[in-house]
Amino acid sequence: GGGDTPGASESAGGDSGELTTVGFVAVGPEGAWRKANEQNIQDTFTKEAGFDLKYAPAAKLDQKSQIDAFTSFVDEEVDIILLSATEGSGWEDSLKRAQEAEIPVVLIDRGIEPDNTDLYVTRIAPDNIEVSTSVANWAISTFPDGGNYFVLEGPAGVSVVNERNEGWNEVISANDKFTSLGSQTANWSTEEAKSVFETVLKSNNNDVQLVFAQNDEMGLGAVQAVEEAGLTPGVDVKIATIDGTKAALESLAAGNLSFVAEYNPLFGETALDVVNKTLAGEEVDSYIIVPSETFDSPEAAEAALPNRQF
Amino acid sequence: MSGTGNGGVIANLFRRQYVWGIVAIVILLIVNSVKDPRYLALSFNPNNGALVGNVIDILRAAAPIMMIAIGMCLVIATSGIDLSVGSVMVVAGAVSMQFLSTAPNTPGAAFTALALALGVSLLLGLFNGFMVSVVGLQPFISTLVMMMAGRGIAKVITGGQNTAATNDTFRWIANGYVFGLPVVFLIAIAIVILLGLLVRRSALGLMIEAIGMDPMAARMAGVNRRGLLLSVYTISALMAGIAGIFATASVMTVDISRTGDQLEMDAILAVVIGGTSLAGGKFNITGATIGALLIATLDKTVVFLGVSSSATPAFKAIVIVALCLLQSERVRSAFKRRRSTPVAPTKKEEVAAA
Amino acid sequence: MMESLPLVEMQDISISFPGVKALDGVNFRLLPGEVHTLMGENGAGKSTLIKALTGVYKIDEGRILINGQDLHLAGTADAQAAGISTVYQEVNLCTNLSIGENVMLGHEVKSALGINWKASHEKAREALGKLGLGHLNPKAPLKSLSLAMQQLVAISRSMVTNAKVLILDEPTSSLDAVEVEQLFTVIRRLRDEGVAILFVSHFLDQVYAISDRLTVLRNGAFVGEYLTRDLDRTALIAKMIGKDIAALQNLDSGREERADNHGEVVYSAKQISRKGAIEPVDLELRRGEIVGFAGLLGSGRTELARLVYGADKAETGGVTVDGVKAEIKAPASGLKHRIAFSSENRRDEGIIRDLTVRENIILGVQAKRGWHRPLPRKEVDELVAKYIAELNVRPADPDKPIRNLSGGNQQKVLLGRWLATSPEILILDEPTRGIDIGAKAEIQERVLELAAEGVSVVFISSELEEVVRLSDRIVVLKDHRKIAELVNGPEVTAESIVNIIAQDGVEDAKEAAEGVASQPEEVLQ
Amino acid sequence: MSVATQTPDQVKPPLAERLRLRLDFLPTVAAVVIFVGMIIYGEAAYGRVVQMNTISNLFINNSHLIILAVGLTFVILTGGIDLSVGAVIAFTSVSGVMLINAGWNAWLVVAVMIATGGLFGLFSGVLIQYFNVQPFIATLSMMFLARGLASMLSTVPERLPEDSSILVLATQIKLIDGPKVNDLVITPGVIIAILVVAVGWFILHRTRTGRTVYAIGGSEPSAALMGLPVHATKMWVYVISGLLAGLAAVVYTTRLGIAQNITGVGWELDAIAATVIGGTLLTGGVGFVLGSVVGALVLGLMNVLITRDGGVPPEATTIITGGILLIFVLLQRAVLAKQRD
Ligand SMILES: Nc1ncnc2c1ncn2[C@@H]1O[C@H](COP(=O)(O)OP(=O)(O)OP(=O)(O)O)[C@@H](O)[C@H]1O
Ligand SMILES: Nc1ncnc2c1ncn2[C@@H]1O[C@H](COP(=O)(O)OP(=O)(O)OP(=O)(O)O)[C@@H](O)[C@H]1O
Ligand SMILES: [Mg+2]
Ligand SMILES: [Mg+2]
Repeated sequence: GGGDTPGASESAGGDSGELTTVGFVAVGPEGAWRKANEQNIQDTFTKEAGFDLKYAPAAKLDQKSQIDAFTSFVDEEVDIILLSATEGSGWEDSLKRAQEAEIPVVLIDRGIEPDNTDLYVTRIAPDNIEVSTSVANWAISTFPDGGNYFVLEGPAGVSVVNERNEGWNEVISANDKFTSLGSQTANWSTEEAKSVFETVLKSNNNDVQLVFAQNDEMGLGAVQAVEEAGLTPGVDVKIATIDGTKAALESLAAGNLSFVAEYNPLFGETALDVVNKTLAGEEVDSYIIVPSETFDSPEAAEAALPNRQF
Repeated sequence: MSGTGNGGVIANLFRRQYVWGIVAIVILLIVNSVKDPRYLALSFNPNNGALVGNVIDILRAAAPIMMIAIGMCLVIATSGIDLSVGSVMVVAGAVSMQFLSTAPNTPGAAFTALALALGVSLLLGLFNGFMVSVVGLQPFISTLVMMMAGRGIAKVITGGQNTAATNDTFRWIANGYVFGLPVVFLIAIAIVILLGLLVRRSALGLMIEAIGMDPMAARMAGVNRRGLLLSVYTISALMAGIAGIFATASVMTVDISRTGDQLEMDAILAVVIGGTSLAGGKFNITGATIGALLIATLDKTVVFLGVSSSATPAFKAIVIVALCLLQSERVRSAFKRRRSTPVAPTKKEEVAAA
Repeated sequence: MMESLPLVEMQDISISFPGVKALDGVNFRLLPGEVHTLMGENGAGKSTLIKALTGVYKIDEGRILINGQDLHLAGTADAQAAGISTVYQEVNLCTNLSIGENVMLGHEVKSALGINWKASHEKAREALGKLGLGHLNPKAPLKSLSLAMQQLVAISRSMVTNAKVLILDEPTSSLDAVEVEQLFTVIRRLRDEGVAILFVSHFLDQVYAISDRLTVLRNGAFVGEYLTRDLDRTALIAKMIGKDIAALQNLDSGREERADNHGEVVYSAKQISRKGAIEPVDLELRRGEIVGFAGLLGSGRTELARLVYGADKAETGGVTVDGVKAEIKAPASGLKHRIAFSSENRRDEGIIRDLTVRENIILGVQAKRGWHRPLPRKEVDELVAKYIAELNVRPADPDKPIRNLSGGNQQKVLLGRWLATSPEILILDEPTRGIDIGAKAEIQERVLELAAEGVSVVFISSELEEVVRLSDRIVVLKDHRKIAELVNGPEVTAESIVNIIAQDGVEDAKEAAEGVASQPEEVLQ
Repeated sequence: MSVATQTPDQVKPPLAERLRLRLDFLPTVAAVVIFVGMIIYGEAAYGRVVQMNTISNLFINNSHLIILAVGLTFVILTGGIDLSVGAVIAFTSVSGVMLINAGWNAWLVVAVMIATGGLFGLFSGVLIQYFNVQPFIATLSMMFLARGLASMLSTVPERLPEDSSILVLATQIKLIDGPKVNDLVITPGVIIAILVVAVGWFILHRTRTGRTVYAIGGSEPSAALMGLPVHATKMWVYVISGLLAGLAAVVYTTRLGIAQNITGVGWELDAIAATVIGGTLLTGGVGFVLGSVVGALVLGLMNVLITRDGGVPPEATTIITGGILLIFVLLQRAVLAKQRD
């Protein structure tokens, strides 16, 4: 795409020296969602489109390595920086430096705390709270008279986890029909989720109706645990997950998962558009929410599967 | 299990040291039973001919840790360390999943996957061994490098995806049952016993201990240090490969950033709990196995008691410290009878020079 | 001398280790300005008594008085604080540090800006100088020194502090006549300065040369305290071993008279050498022949031996074993060719501390067989029993960790390890170091038997007499060169060898060596 | 006698000096050389490396790592290891910031943070020395403990108040104000790091405690028999490492203005890698504080270069980092091989 951008028309004629350098402070491969998201960005900011994208993934999801990369981009004086932070807070100084160096910064996915909109051009992202709220609302509509639920979290302290908990808890805890059986981290991992949930089932004599898995991988692990315990996922235990990867939708289509809320990773085009606008000096709104759908039935999944890219 | 222990001449101190591991396991089980009296209850599931119960889950969870623990045990006995086991696990997993994701759902495919995974692990092990024995790098560093690179290799293999696959035979390895017991545990125990016999019935054990205690003197006694190191690191990697297969087979998915993550620590813990000193020398495979069981029990207990995610590490820490104190109390009471010259490893520079 | 009140007094000291009562009610006193020698067989308890006095071991019973005051020792530091400075039997230095740093460790010269290295090294050089090591550069790494040198460095540590009590546990075990004399001059001077010196040695000559007073231990028990002049050698030996034995006669008798039953050449090396260790030499070993290496410290005897065994790789030259070309580049390959090498460095290259006596003995055989062919349990027990008995290792408990054996007994176990490999060529580097006279005689007997059985033995010892007594042929080394090769005969004596070494001028060294090699007799005219 | 030997000594030193130099300093020298090499390569390949801001940021961003590395140098020199530093940073910073928010005097809290770090070190030390728990395990459990306590305190980022007085530790002092951000900048944090290095060097090479550290690393039994205070010293190294972890926490926290329970995961490995690159042997007895500093900078520079390249496929980054580390130690090994046999 993006053929209509000034960048492209220049590079069409000019040599690579005229490419706009984009520093992409990324998270690096950690799973299907991330892979899709970053691949999508890389595929959008191509040489053809007139960009020289510098990709800097974090080491071990460590914020320090991201700050180092960011600093390095500033020192190098790239034209614009895309920041997909692992952590929301602690970015003020870095962003201030970028400002001093007159390098615009676009936030991808993760926002910053405190949300000081002067420090960046815009944030392009789906809304974690919104997404997890949608899961909670689905839960309430599916279980009119409540039930026991368990939450499979990511690592304690990570921003995503906090946000997804926030959205979920707001709605669920307001509803007194639901009782929490607690929450455990399975570190985003299928294997751990299976191991954790098999024990959870035992410690509650299989009296669990609902599982909220904060990502697809963990949800799929829960499914296997349920099967191992001789129960039927989707019937005895309903499992809701966030992300909407192909694997999850297949499982939903097969009736194992019961609800999948997409956390749309594919917003390269939007990013491209924003970048071009910014470089052209145009205004953009400070928060561009990427629309995310939800899938609550096998049929919906079936429909979406054919053209799922991640 | 004690079969492996009897295999060798193991000083009583060590034989008794892992007793504390057993004690700890028992205590944890009791704690769980207190929370829920039916904790230890076993039921029979006619559909898949499986015994069902928390204990069974523990055995299943312990299998991969047992594998890396016994491999690590030999490495540590040579006064080395293998930080790469976790990464080798994920590589093995990645190889098998990547292969199976395109292969037909047949036993044949499963065995090919096994062969491939183990083959690759073997290569990684040889690399470690070569770096340590021939090039003479410090084990910590050469395996640290492999720890970094390994995960990368896995990512390259799957192209950054968490590849999933379906293959019933392969899945059976981790989820099947024989005589009501998890296949994965039976395999693990079989391997432990085999390895135990290998090192204790042959002279391998003695020689590994010799180079671990005093590389210089061992060399002068004609022990072939290089060959031994090479094989020990290879064995460790093979064990890690098997662990990786166990881990991925259980969910038929390899998680490039999580599979085997941090497991080297668990392995080392298991080995030490089992009474093998990180300074090298006398080693105890039975102990390592028990250590692995303890760690699995601990992980399961944390979940069963519903300890919050954030408190989990602290909980583990307290258990470990308590255990160490228990063990060292023994050591010290033994010391009281005779306080003799410090028994720390005496010839570090040779170890370094080698 | 008249009795001045003792500086150190140990009363009814008892120490027992699991299984052994190492010391049983031992009394010991040390007067200022005397050299007091502690005598006893291997395992008698000498080192243990010393370690008790220096706070390494806690005493179970008894008391230690210094200047009449009860002294409680929690560790070696306390002993040093009390003015006791000790050189233990095994060299205890840090090979990762320089010579000077080792000498000064814990006594570095302080200044406003922390340690003053210039002054410290200067002081170290002085301390070394007192033992005739002034030529060593304190900044050079300790690693670069031979074991013998390291032992001297360890001794010079005690020259830094002006201690009231100086303890030397077998300081001369690896020194040759020259160093020993040097050491004795120092000891005498210190004694005259009023320092009380506790000395341990298995060399009777040295004991009689230096000591004023003797305390004899036997199996951890106190036998008695005597003035040296009141006790002649046979009496002393009798007290040590509890009975007289004839074996000791041949200690002083000259070289063994033996039939020259030299078989064919089993080992022959042409121009083997290694930079910094030994210059190109030829070496031939015949079946049933004992070849002695003679030379001063640092002359390269050990180096040559290491090349033969493959402990170090020869950089030049070729080797044939049993007439077949052999590639000996590591101890393992040495063993394969039925060569065995018992290192002079017992602690670092010999015993494996944490293995039992049994394991230490079979390690060699096992390494030779390879890990996949373990010795059957039965054979192991037989082997072990055999050598423990033959070399009479004490305590005769194969399951004791070897670190718990006394120095001398460790040496015997190592000898056992190498004999067990049934070698064709046996290289013994300082095999009698730290061995008591009784045992020394036994070992020498054993060496002769082995030769008689057709084993070709290389015998290295700093005790020239020993070399002369046993060897059929003597290779003389100096400055890492072979300077002569003598066929042993009545006219060859320790003195004559020393002369050869002394006379060896740098320029005509080579012809000398060749000439000697061809018609050895002439050397002596 | 000693007089007689003066003359040969006068001749020797230069040679012997070189010998000594070769033995100890080589790995460190190698580290420096390779570091310089990397800078030159970076400048040639990507440009904008040898410029004021890049260099000053190299120090600013790695000041805490340098501090950690110094601490680990002490521990590793004794043949021990400290895996807890990363987690200790997490705990001390989270608890510290919470105290400040609870109204404590900021500078008092700084002291508390450092002390807390030291306390963890003391814990490890006691476990190791008096209950002969192995260093690896003792510090591993301290790592779990610290991480756990941190998470129990808070799983959300704790912010330092905007006006907190300790933020001065992160103030950027522009020595030379270049165009845009191309300034030569130094922060108090960097100065602290430099001081730590200086003090560390002094303790190791100019005090008996330092010599004891080396002696223990060389041969613990020998050190004990020489009457050196082995027990006390072994305790101290862990306390030092803990204190420095606390200090590193102060520096890092003030730089970011927040504290988080997930901070510092895996930093212990970075610090260990830094010391090893700097030429310290994990078996103890050999190494230099300065080497560790170079090691830390090498790691930092390595990340910068990888970022500058920007073309590295995401999967390959860890492989490349590992590869570079490997090449590094291999080069060192090659150099060392010349003087070992
Ligand atoms: N740490 C120890 N543990 C157990 N037994 C020991 C220990 N140290 C020494 N022994 C035993 O105590 C006895 C005395 O040993 P010691 O070293 O004092 O003998 P020694 O007189 O020094 O002999 P040598 O002349 O060979 O050095 C020996 O039987 C030895 O086995
Ligand atoms: N372990 C070692 N490491 C480095 N150099 C050594 C070592 N041992 C000996 N050397 C060097 O080789 C020289 C010869 O020493 P060595 O002891 O081997 O000769 P030697 O004739 O066997 O004397 P000794 O009576 O000590 O056995 C020494 O001067 C020393 O410089
Ligand atoms: Mg002794
Ligand atoms: Mg020698």
